[in-house]
Amino acid sequence: MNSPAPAFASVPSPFGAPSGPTVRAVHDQFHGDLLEVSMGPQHPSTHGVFRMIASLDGEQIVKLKPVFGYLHRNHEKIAENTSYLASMPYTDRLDYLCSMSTNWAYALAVEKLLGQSVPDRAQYLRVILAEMTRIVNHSCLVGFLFNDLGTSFTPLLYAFREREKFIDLFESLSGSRMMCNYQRFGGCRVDPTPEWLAAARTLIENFPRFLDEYERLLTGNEIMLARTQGIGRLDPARAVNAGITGPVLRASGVDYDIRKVDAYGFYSRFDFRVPLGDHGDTYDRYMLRILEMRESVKILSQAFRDIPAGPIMDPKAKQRGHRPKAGEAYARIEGPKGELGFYLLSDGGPNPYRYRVRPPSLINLTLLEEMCLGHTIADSVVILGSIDIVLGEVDR
Amino acid sequence: MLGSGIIKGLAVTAKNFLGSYHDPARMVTVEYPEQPTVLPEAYRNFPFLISEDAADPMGTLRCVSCQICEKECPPQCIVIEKSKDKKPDATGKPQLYPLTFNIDISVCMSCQICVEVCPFDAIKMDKVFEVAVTNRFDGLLLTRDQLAKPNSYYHDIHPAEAAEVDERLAAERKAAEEKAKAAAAAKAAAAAAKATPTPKPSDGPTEASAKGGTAA
Amino acid sequence: MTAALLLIAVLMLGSAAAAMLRRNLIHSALLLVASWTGVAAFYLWAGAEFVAFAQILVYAGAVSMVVLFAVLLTRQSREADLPIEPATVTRTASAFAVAASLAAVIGSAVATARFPAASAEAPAASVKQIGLELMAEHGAALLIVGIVLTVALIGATVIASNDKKRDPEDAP
Amino acid sequence: MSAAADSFLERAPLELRDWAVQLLPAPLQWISHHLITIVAVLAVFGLFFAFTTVAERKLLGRLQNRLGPNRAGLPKFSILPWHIRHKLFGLSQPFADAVKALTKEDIVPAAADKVLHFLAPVVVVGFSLMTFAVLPFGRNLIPVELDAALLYFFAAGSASELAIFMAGWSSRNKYSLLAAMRALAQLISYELPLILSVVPVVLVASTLSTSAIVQAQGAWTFGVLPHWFVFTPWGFAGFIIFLISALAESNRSPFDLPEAESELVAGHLTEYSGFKYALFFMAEYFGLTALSGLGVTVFLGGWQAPCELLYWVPSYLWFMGKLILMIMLFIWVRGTLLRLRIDQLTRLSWQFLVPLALLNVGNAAFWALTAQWSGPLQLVRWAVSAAIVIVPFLVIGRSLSAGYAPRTYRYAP
Repeated sequence: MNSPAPAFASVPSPFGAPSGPTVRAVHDQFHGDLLEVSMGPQHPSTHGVFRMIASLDGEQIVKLKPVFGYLHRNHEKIAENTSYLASMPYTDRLDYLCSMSTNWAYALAVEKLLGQSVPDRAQYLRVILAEMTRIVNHSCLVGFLFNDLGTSFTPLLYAFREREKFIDLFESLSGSRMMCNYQRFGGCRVDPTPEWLAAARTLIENFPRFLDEYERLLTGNEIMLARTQGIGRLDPARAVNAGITGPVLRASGVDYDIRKVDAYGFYSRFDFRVPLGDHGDTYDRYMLRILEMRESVKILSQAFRDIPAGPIMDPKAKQRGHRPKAGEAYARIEGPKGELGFYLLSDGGPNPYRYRVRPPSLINLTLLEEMCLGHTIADSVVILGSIDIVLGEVDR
Repeated sequence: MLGSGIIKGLAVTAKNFLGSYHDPARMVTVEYPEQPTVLPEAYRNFPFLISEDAADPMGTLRCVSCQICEKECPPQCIVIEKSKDKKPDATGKPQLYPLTFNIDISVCMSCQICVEVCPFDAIKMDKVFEVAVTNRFDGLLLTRDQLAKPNSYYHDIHPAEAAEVDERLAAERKAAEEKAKAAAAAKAAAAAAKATPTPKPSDGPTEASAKGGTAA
Repeated sequence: MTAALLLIAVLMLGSAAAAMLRRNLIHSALLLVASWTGVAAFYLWAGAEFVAFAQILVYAGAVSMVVLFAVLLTRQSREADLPIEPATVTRTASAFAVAASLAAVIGSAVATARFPAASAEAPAASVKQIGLELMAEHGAALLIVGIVLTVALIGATVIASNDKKRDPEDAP
Repeated sequence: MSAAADSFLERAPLELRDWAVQLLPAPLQWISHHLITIVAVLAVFGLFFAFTTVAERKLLGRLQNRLGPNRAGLPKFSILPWHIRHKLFGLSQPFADAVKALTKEDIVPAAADKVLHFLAPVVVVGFSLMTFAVLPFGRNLIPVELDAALLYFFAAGSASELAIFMAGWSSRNKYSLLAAMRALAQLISYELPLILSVVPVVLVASTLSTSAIVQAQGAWTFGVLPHWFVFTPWGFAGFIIFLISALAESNRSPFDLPEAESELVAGHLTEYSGFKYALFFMAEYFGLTALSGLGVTVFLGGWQAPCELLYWVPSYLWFMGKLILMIMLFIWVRGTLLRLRIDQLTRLSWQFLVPLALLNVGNAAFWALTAQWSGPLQLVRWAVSAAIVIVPFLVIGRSLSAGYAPRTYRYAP
């Protein structure tokens, strides 16, 4: 199914006429009565309030309509009515699993608008915390994915046990486990104590031991191979056209990692590799996350080795009442789920004129139907799990 | 061989099963009501107001109701009403004080921006997380006297941070006193000079010492 | 002992009649299963445990599933019901004639047959004897039945499998 | 019948029953004889079910590095002095669950078929309890001595499919019907390997009665190695196939498709609540206990002691010990393995388990025919029998898992 060199022009754009058969055509052809099953917002396996209306012919999915918006909190309109500093804590609530990296993306955008420089130690701290958030998010995802596959919570609890150790570090640094509100425009808010850095370094050193145990439990498991290989195949050309980014795109073999492309922050100083998949199915997406966690551990050990001393906040940076001059800025980072971007349009006032978030979860969700066609309900739940969406980010 | 992956998986869960009896890294459960959970020092929950001494909390509030936190609070959950008269604060300088200082902790998201922007270190984050109440409306609207807690309590919950804040405040007060003493000495000298030569209209150093506390 | 026999007979015939009269197809299928278990109870009463358990295993376990699946999978859509014309004189007459002749044949067979005395003790056949008996004298019959069943099974799968071609692979 | 095993504990249960029976007048003795047996079996296995639920939750908890239930203490009005604080390590959890199940409101959906909706739990519990009648718990502790005991066991076990269908159909709910069909497909496709895995034992022991099968496993070589059927090549293969099919028959872990929470919420049990749901829950555990009891009887030497020196231990303790080990194995598998999809599940049965089980029957026939071989021929016999098991396992196993293998990944240049 892996089409040869992706000729972008020839591939039908996903937003044109739906390529799959319409429900009416399918119905007339089979004279079978299609069972319309709605896996509603309160379904135990959808990650948060997300609804999938699937039309089933027997076990096979013929049509799947995702419905979301149940968690819409009007984040962008609120941000346009509050000051730049005041909407920083709201960015924690976007993707509530990785608040540190979302804070960084927003801080990056405002710093670009203000033309604000950031001291070295703060840049290192930002890279450390972003990579730790990536490990937290990926261990969360891998845990939830196996929860859908049916083990009674065992892999989820192992993954959460390790995630808790990271989150305790976040709590002792920023004060809150998941709503860290740690980055500011021009640096970080709190300087980590040497004990904190030592504790973080030991945690990073024995994290790979947990990953090996996790892989021994699951990666060779025959049932796991049978349930995930060849399921939810995503064609690289269609993925690029649909704007999918992050591990889902790299699992289809497209080499696009913003940490390498933009080299924002101090990422150019660390050597790490970007894993790529060949088949673009659920198994590849799972393995991609495991390999990315190993790469993050490599980055973190380098960062801990040569983090410099010095101020964590640019002395000239204002603490509040930011009034950037009129203009616009778009900053993006390689979030655990994909390219997370913030677009700010300022008219010189204390509040941004326009505030837009590029949510990777929502954009990765657009091809859900195409991945699920032809598979059964059990697979559609696994495919949804492998795309890794967080409804806070999808609905904003 | 078919099934070798499954057997390896079973071995891992068996190891975890045995590990959960002796390996502290594996058995992480804390039985909450009996064993208290250990909170890190930087943990923050809802804010509280600091008063200098415990005896008269309302009298010695550090807050001078400058309402910066009310403006900067993202969900706008702080309501402050200024007093008409002034009251001398710790450094003896007459300052306003808040007649009402309400925080609606059902709206507050404990983001501690109010602590950041407060120039007088009057508001800090508390560590009390058992705040369940039976009445949702006025049960969660904390008024001034429920919010005010003595500085000694601040030392209990955030020892390192409290020590550093007190150091800074003591330094500022010393600086303010020296300035006041210098001003008083200069005034005394001017008065003495004025008493000996013919009185000349000299305004001399005015009484106003540095504008209240540390400038923003 | 005859009280138990009467009870079993009532159970068997009653559930069979009810199965015929019920409007709801699923209810009649389940009542059919009840009558099969009645037959199994009759075997138990007669002391043939092996046949009774075989009857339950085969009928109450497997054939009932086939019947229920068949009832579920046939389409009960509206246009499938055949219109039944009102009863005409010729049809009722021919119905009664057929019924009468059938009753006559069965009646004569029952009357002429010589049933051994009901009280004779049933031979306590152990499973080993049944096995040997089956394999020794009736080995040929057993093999033929086996072949017929396998042919039926393979035939069923062949018919079911070419249904597959009717709905083409629709996933793009 | 080794005469030496007549210690007091061994004969105690039977003595008790006979003493109680002869107290009553003659006509009642037959009824009371069986009534006491029934009450004893129900009491023992009722409690066994209660504590299996607690054991399952505590064991799963420990597998996942957390504590199991440990809060349910003694009821408040109990007279014991320290009753307020003591938590009894969660042992009174099942009674708390029972009270909860009883007091929960029993909602019957309006469109439901009332008769079938009520009948389903009754049928499923009834039939799964009847299977206990033929299991030999001790030396002569068998509720009913039947000549065709195994056939009776499978006949009683197969009727639970009917109940699942009735539950699924009578709830008039889209999910329940879909789940009932899947459950039936699963049960039917796994009944064949279950019965076929027991046929080799019947062939070698040449009897269908369970107590005779346990007798056949009585001897020990060198006093230490017991002659249990599981220690023969075909017996071990049969045991593995039996385990997999028993897991599928009782809808547990890798095959708990009907109640797959992630897809069809609670399968055919969606519309049940309160006591009826508890009945289904109980029936599932009774089915599990009965199947593992059968596995112990047929493969692990029922109430036989593992070595000659321990023959003085009462036989029913051996049966209970092995039963508990089997159930802990089921719980351990439930805490580890993922769930199979419905087509993989049926393919595993028809393309993998059934052929291996049939070959196993051939293997047992070879074993029975070559019983008189002695000396070096014994090794040849074991080697051939082992080959008949391992070679097809590898061949069919490779074809089953063709195309599925852990992959290696390349990195961006």
